[in-house]
Amino acid sequence: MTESVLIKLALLILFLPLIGFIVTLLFGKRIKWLYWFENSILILAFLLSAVLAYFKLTHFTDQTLISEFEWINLGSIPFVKSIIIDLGIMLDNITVLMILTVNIVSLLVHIFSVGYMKGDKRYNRYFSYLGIFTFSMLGIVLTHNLLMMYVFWELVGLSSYLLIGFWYEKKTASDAAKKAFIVNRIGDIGMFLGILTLFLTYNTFSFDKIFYQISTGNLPFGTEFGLTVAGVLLFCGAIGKSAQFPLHVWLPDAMEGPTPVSALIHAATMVAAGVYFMIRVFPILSGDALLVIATIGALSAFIPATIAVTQNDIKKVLAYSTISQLGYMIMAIGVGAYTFAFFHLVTHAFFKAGLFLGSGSVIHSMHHEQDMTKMGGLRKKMPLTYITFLVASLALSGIPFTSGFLSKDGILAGTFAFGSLTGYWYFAAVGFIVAFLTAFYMFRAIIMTFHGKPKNKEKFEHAKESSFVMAMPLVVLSALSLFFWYSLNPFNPNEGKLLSSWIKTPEISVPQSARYEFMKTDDKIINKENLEEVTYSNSYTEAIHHAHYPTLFTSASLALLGILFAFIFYQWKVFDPNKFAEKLKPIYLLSFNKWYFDEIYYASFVAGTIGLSKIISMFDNKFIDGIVNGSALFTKNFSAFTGKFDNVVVDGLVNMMAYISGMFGLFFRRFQTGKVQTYILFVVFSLIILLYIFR
Amino acid sequence: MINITLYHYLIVSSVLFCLGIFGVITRKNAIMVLMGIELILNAANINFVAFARYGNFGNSGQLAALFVIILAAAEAAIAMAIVLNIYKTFTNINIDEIDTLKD
Amino acid sequence: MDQILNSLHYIKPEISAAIALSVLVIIDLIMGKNKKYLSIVMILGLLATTYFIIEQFGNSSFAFNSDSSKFGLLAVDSFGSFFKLLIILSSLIVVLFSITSYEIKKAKERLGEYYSLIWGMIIGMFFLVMSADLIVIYLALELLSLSSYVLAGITKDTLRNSEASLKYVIYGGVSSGIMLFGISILFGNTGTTNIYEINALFQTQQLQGLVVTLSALLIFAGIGFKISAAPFHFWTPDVYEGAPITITAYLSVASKAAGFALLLRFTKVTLIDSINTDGSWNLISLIDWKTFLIIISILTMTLGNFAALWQNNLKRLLAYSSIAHAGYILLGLIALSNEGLMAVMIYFVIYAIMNLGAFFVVMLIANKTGSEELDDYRGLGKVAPLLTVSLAIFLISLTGLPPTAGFIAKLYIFLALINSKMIIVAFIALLNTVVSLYYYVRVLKYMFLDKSEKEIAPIKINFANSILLIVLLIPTILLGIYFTPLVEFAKNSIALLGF
Amino acid sequence: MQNFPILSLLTFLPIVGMIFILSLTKRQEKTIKWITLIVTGVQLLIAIVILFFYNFSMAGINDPSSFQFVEKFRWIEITGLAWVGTIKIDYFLGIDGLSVVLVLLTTIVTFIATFASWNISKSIKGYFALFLLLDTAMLGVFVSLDFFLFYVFWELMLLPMYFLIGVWGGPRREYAAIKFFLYTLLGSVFILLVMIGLYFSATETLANGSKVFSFNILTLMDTANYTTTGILSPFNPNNLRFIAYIALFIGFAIKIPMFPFHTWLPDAHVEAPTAISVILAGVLLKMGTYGILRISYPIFPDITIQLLWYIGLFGMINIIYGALAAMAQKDFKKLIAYSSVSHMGYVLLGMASLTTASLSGAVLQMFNHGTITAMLFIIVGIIYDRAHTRDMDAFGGIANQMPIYTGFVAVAFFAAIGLPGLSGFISEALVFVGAFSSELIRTITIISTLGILLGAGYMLWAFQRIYFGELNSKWKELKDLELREYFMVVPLTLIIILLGVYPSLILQFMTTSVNALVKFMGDAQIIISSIN
Repeated sequence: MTESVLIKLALLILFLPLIGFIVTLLFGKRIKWLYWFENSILILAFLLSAVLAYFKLTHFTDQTLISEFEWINLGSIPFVKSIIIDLGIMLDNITVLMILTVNIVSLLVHIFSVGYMKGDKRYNRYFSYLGIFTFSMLGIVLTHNLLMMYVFWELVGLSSYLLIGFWYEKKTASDAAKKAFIVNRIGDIGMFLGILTLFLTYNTFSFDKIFYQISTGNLPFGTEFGLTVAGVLLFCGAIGKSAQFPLHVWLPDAMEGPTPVSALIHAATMVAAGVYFMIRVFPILSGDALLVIATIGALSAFIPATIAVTQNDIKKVLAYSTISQLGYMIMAIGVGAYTFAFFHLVTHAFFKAGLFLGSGSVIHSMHHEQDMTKMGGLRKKMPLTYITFLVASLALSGIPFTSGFLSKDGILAGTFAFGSLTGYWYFAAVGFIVAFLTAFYMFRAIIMTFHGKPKNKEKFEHAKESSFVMAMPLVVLSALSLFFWYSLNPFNPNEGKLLSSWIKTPEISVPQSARYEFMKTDDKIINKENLEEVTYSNSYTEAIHHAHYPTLFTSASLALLGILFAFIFYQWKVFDPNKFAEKLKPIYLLSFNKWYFDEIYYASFVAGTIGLSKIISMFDNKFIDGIVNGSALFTKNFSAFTGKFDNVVVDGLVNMMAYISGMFGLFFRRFQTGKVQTYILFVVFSLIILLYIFR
Repeated sequence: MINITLYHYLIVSSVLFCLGIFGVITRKNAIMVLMGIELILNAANINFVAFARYGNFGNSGQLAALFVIILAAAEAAIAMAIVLNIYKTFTNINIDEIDTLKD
Repeated sequence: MDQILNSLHYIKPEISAAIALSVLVIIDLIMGKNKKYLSIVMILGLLATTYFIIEQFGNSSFAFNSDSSKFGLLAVDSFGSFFKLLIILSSLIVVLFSITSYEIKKAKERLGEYYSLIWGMIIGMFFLVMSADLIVIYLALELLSLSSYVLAGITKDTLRNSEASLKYVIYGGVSSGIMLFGISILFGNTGTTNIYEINALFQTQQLQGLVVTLSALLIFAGIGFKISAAPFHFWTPDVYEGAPITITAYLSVASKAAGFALLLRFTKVTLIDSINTDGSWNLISLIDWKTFLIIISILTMTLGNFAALWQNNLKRLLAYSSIAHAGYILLGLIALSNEGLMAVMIYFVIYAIMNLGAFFVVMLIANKTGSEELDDYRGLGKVAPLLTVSLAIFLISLTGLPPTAGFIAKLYIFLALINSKMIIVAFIALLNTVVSLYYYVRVLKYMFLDKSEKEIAPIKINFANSILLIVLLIPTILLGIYFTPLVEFAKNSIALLGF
Repeated sequence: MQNFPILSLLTFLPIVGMIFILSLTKRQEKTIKWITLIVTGVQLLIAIVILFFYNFSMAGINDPSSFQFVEKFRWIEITGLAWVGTIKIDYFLGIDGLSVVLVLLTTIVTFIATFASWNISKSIKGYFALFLLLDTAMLGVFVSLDFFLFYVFWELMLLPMYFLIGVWGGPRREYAAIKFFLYTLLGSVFILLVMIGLYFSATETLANGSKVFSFNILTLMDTANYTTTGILSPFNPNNLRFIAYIALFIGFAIKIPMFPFHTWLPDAHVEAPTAISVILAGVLLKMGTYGILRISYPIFPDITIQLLWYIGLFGMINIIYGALAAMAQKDFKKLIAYSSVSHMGYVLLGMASLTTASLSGAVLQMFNHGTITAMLFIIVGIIYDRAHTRDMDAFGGIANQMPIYTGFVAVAFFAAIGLPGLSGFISEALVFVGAFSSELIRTITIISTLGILLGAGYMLWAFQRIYFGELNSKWKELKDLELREYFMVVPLTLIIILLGVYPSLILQFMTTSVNALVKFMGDAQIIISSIN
């Protein structure tokens, strides 16, 4: 295994799903079994990525492999340097781990879909869309430059559009698809501008070259503020794609797509691309930019968590939970807990995919019923689904011995340490509150779905455990939600290989003065033996270390408390949740109506744009054209006056120039009376006037 | 006895010219209009002769007047023929009723 | 007397024309009712005259000098020959038109008169373009006018025909009367009627500005009547509409050309002060002739174009269009340079071809349908493709769109204008072109885009007419693509006697 | 190859075809169509041959020696005019990186438009004759290097277009046709004035040493050729260069069409038959921007640089205004027409920053917009042929009825939105990259990025309304694509995808020239500013 073989392997993994997409799309209509082609390609891709990950992590642990080629060369440019745009891929540990994650989830979702989508009239088309998605997602993961990042960023947007709108006969589905695409575009504009800013300064899109330039002190527009602006602009892309506040509104609607799609795209992988992107550009994020990111992350963690508490649609609950968890990761990046952000990304991918597939299993067996108030008691009918769902929920809630516990604890420790170092304690506060809320709404969902008595007898009778193809992915994913894959010590994630040797906090390129205080290099002590991991500085590492056990205890307790509350309200019915809601009506309504984001956006932006476009269109027809066309009213009156005019108007003489011309013409016609004496009179008059002028 | 100078002639010719124009514009009868034209031509003739006489320009003025008189006759003949033709088709020679050709 | 005899060879073309006229009259008398050969005699006469014009080309001399003066009554020069050639060419084409014209056929018994009167016009025009004396100008103008008054009413049997004739004669009579009065005033102040001598006086003596202005204006009334420049144009639409199409075409081309030749000569000879090396002219300061012409020109083209927007009779539309073209041609004069003069000459050749072509098609269509109303042109594109496509090309050329000859004509006018730094005028003229597009294209719209409500029979034309049409069509397109010969010709013809 | 008059062959081949067609009788409809197809096909081949022999390293722009496939001979020469000197006009053809791309575009679009014309049923002979005449005019504009010749071709295009819209168009065709005609003629009036003004301002030295006025565009670019008194000469302190520039710009802007001169476009598009819409949007609109790049920019570098901000501003207005106007449309074709307004805005924006990236982007955007919009109009045509309506609200669920068609629609729509991987993205991105790097128009560029969002908005909305949702039972009979339609959409789709993945295929032709243009603009501006 040499480097070039690894690169070729990575490229193969990248393009395999594309081949699957093309073949399945073109011939899927004729050849019914073609979805197996797509599936086997995914199996192959998964195996290859496992091989790739193994060799990269073992043989080239500390190396970053880059391969690029010249894509566009604008020649020798006068006054400036040359502009050469390279495309290429980069392999580091994060990349291979991410590839592996994507391929695992993608493969499992493929397999699950074989059962779930059975009987759909566009069965093969569905798989081809999954293929293009996988391709685009791998592209995001593999790229070594911002341009390709943007390209694949848009392509996942496209596949998301296609898959959300897969059942386009439903208006809600096509609406949701459109909404997802457009809302994402808002973020993309920011990201695009950010990329432009960087390209303007560095004339390159490649990460490594940009990082190097920044580390030499060459900043966008020459100021640290420019760097911050660039960072925040790039982050806009993540806001859109990772459905962060205030652009989170598309994700709940995106649940109109088939459930496996929700699992793959809108929970595990694509929405995490925003986080991944932030991880990629982390070295250039200045302190101010990070603070913005952390704030957005905190808001996104908190608001959806409060909404999830009152939702009745099982997928909506999971969707809001996804936003909330993504908020966690974003917040983690903002507070500098780089490694935990990625770690949570991976663990979340598995358990959230598990949850979605589990809910898919439920929905499938309930004949596409998603409303939890109509479920209940499914525990007996679907034990396997129940258990896997439970395990994944525990992981999501951050209960010890799960992967979620490890990663979430790390993030909370990061916020805690951040608070202690900078005084911004509210990130930690938000983190803990959300941990409580998460546990509460997840177990509310479990209880409403699986516990208690069935609310809809008829559907309940028909419900049955899912087939093997659907059950198997659930089992795998719930297994991946347990702690031992990541660290053998269930209470300390740093003991696993993943965090101790594979994922390293990168070198920061930002100038010292623009960093957080605790990220400055002069504080650094290279003393590997004392600590599991060396991050930016001694103080930060120390602070995290100290925060570890307090947060561990607090978060576990809060999660358990949340579970307890859920049981109190929904299982044991000590308090009637409805009455409780009645008492807190304003808050309940706010949460139930998703903080009215959709309504506000619709009333302001959507209606505003459409209104503006109508005005412009009117303006175009009536005014701009009117300037040339002459006012309609006047034309009408005039045509009545002359009679003939109307004919000519209908003939096409409606524009103002011709209109004025017509007036002129009519004016001149007046002189042509047909009486020769009048003519002579005119001649004599004109002569007198001319004589007067030229006397 | 007043001395008749060039200016007297010029005044006469100007009056004649104006009368001619006036006649052309106001008369209804085509014949009268043609007479107006003759007046205009004769006003010019008076000018030619008077200028030649008073300005010592030789006999070119008189010559010009002769030509004009001949042409006036020719023009009158042609015009009369045309008026005759009009009378045949319109059965009147009232000039302001002949206005079928107009915008 | 010697002088007169010596000068006779300068007027060979005119003599030839006069002889041809006599022969025609005699043959008409001899043959009586048989009019078959008249056209052939006419054409032969025209060809003979053409020969003498070409023979004379390049001569440059005064003819019929008075004893005391070095200037003569006539100025024989290339400029005059150019216009004579143009006139004879258009006469030839119009005679060919006349052979098939339904209107003329109806008045067959008057064919002899018809051709003789055309000869009368030709002789008048010949003298007009070469005259150097105001009295000769007046005489030639009257000869031209008197013939055309009769020609306008030659068919007699239609109402509008007679009306056109009457209006023409009254309007023309008054105009020439006014002109004559102007000439008499100028004569009174200068003591001469020779324009060269008048020019010499203008340059040396202090004359009263008002008198010069008055006489110039009055003289222009006569010229303006001939070239139908606003505000002396009023007769044009009515007479054009009323007269037979052949005569309308002839008036719009030949008579106008003669009028313009006169105007050019009058301006360049009488009112000139000096000529710069770059070919631009300085006029005498007694009268602001340039501004005057600018006003007349813009007024003429604007009025012509805008009034044409409303016309539903194609003849009348072309009448207004010819008024507008007079305005464009005046632009060439406004440039007050040899270049402008050349532009005018180029314009005239092209204008003659395309305008005659347009009238020819209108005539051929009218021969069949008996109408020139636009409404009757609906859907003609289907039944008469050759005719309508030709008309389309002529009209496009009249608009001045490349690659037709009309564009070249306009191009040279604008080249001259802009070289004289008259950009605003050029701009107004170009905007006028845009307006003109509308009414020309309206004809195309009726022919090609609209559908006829009634069934129209296909219009067939005979072989000779197709040939004639194509002969007119070819230069209309070819001169738009390769115009060197034309420009060379015009370049060699701008030599006015004395300059 | 460089000596063979290949450009003349390319340009005048359609005229030969036209003469052939005119000599046929009306009944030989098949033959007429096939002649047209063969002519346009051969043209495409010739264009490919030209590409094959094209030398990437030769720049063109202002250097006569580095133009390729040059044909130059004296067309009109009149000597011995004492007062103005010799009058001469050259027949001067040649291509460089700017034109070669558009020549290729023209041949592709015309070839495809021939297929789109296949179902024309009314007076076929006239239609194809005019079609070929139009073809000649379009190519002529792109290959001529003499202003006079350029102008002749420019105007030659109007009449066929008038008839093609006016005779074969929709219900309000006459109105649309005359509007198009008057508008564009008004524009050309401005161009003509400036052309003549330029003619009298610069001289060219002939072989015998005499100086003559010149219409040669390349001569006009060189400041050294200007006379001291010419009205458009920089040496003349009272020159009218500024006014002339504005006039010339308006002349070209009408064709682009730039706000506020765009109102002819929606009408013309809506009424024109499909093939003509394809040509109109695919090629004709490019003439405006090409004219600006070929003539306005290098001849008036000083004024250009003064006015760059305004050009950018109008680009921005075009982008946003066009997008918003498109959003309000109910007529499918009108929506596409307004999207053209928006997309041409990117070209203007790209031209407003004199950087290689944005100029390359602008030229590439011309090409890409040509192919994408051509495809969009074909798409409209396909559905209109079947359903006989273009009201988007009347549709719905077409995706189920015509899945293959919808697939192609998706490609075209997403290309128009600027989805990466499809050609539209590259050009827009290059435009933005370049425009953003120009400090002068940075704010404008940032606002213009809204166009990306609005573009997605109206396109996806239209897509949803027409193709998604339950199938309206009215459209149960609609058939999917037929063979002829595959011939139109498949090549365009391939081009769109290919250029999206590997834009250098087209970019390589223009980079040298674009760089030369950028360099020339900078140098010339310095020279001219040193004069004043």
